Amino acid sequence: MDIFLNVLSWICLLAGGFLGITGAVGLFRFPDFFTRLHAASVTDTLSTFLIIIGLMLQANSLMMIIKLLLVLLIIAYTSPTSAHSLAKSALHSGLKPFLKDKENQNS
Amino acid sequence: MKQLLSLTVILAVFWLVNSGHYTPLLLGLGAISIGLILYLSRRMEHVDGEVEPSIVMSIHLPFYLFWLLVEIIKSNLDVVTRVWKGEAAISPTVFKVKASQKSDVCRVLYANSITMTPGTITLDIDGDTFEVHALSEEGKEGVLTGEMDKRVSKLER
Amino acid sequence: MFTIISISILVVMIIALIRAILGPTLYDRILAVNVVGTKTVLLLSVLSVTAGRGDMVDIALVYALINFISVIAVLRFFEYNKEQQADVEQQ
Amino acid sequence: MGILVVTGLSIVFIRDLFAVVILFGIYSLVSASFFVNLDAVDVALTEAAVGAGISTVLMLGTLALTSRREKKSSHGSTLPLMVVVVTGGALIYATLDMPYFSDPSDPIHHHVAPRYIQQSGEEIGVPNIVTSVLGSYRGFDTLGETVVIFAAGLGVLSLLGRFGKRPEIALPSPSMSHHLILRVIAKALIPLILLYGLYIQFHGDYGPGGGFQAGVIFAAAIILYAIIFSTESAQKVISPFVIHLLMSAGVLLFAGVGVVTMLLGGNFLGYNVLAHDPVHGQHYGILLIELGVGITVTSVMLSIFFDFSDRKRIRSIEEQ
Repeated sequence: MDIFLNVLSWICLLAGGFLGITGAVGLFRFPDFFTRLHAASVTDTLSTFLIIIGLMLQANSLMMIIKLLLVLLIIAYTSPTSAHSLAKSALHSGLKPFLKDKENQNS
Repeated sequence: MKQLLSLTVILAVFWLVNSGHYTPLLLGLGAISIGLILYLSRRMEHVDGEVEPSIVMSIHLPFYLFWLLVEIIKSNLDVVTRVWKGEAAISPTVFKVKASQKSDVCRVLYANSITMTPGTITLDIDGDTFEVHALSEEGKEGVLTGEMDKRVSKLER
Repeated sequence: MFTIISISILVVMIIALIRAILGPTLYDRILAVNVVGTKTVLLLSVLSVTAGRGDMVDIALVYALINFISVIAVLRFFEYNKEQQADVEQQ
Repeated sequence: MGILVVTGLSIVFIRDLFAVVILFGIYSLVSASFFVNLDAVDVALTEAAVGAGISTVLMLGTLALTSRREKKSSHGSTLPLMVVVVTGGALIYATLDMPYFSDPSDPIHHHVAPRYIQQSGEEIGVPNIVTSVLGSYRGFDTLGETVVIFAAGLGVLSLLGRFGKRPEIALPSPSMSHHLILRVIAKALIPLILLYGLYIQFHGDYGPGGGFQAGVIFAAAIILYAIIFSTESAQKVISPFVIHLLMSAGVLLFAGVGVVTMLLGGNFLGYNVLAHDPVHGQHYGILLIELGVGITVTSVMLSIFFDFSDRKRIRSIEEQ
């Protein structure tokens, strides 16, 4: 049972770490602010969830599990909000989203 | 009144969960703190004149959150493949979508759910029209089917 | 095991930091800082689990909250200044 | 460490002050993780709350009053560089005299530290050693720090504030209240942040925390409110008068505890006399002075923030 939990948490942690790096690569490679926002939301959502769940499986006391859960909830609660407000004020400041050429012709 | 009660319960749970020390002294201090915060938030409501339930209370909520989690995982994998494929795999679009929710809270929940699933981001809210930025055509189709919209609206009942 | 995770988080932070320094727009910088903030929260959680001390998670919690507040504050400041610049241009 | 250095260097080289402020945020975040690594949890918490949160907000406030671009300095940079190099060299030279890192024979481990570490459990009865050192053994120092914060608040007040005088034509300060998502989310979050601040305040005995950090977090919650629903609404919730009152009340509470202990026949800030059991006395004493610190820090932070934003409004009126 113990080994099972350990393996599960390792899988979670590794997957989370991989997703985090992917998000960061996206943050680096994507062409404009709005697309980078999508990449950042990868690191903010699933990567964070997986890492914290992996940590919860490793935690040694109930207290710590609850607190990690709180961290998870707060991140899940605030990160879409800050992403949205970033996008909104970027849009209002006149930053134009980068669109594919064919899209520009259609619209 | 109902809202005050629910706020009190949430604050009390938050304190008890965080504290971990259940001596009379600290419990008393906790009660005083909760009282102070209730007083402050009452004053805030007086000032901004905004009294609305800040939490959605519905038995459907856990089911919705679970469904949302599955969606988040799916769209995460989608965006991850697009990141590694590079610029060729993305075709960013902006489009508008109607939200069918009545209350502000549910609209916010819907907008944040859109933002939370990677690949789509709510740019702006104007009444019941959301402006959404999507990383790809598939993401756009996903929002336009309106499944998430329906599920959030179900929470209002 | 935890070392691998810490290193991968650090790698993310470094890439985000490069993004923050490069810019090009202010919003990119704020976004990068936001990512660094979330990653710091994770790093702190990893450290506290490694040390086995529940009270250290408190710091991570404080970060999560403060990170949100400072992003909002920065955004508001910027919108505010923009309005003022617009005023000056009108005059 | 590498990240710290890179961030520090880029702060020096980037001329856009706004970006600099943002990078400072990263800097303090990273240094806080560094502190956690060194097991200095309380310091990390302070760095988290003060460095990443409040100082960003206050620097932005300053930026709002001045301009965004760094001015090209008119005089040459050779002399300052020399001074910095000499000072840095002197500091590095001084560290050579210091004992090796974690050398058990260095003086710091033989002076008062062993007593703090070994006996604070019995003498103070508080698990968190940092708190007992701060609150009890070094009570005078902490009182001094609180007074410094108080003085800083007064200084900003006299520079920027206008005691009691409000601008006659109140230009509405901008708010984000049209921002639906922020409004709803923040509304639910603010009470939790407030409670969290108080939790940190009262659990300073057990975990990392105490008055300084708690005050900052508490103030941050109210500043968040002010950011989202204009500064005036925040001032209606807690009037500036009350804040100025609390500012002094905190310091008075701290000093008052000292005076009371003296009246009860003990030393100034010797809490043993506060209760029959000296350990309980210590406990109550620390709790009270931490409360004093918390109140002062909260109100000073708020007062500085409000002063900045009032000042800004007054200036916009004058410009028109």
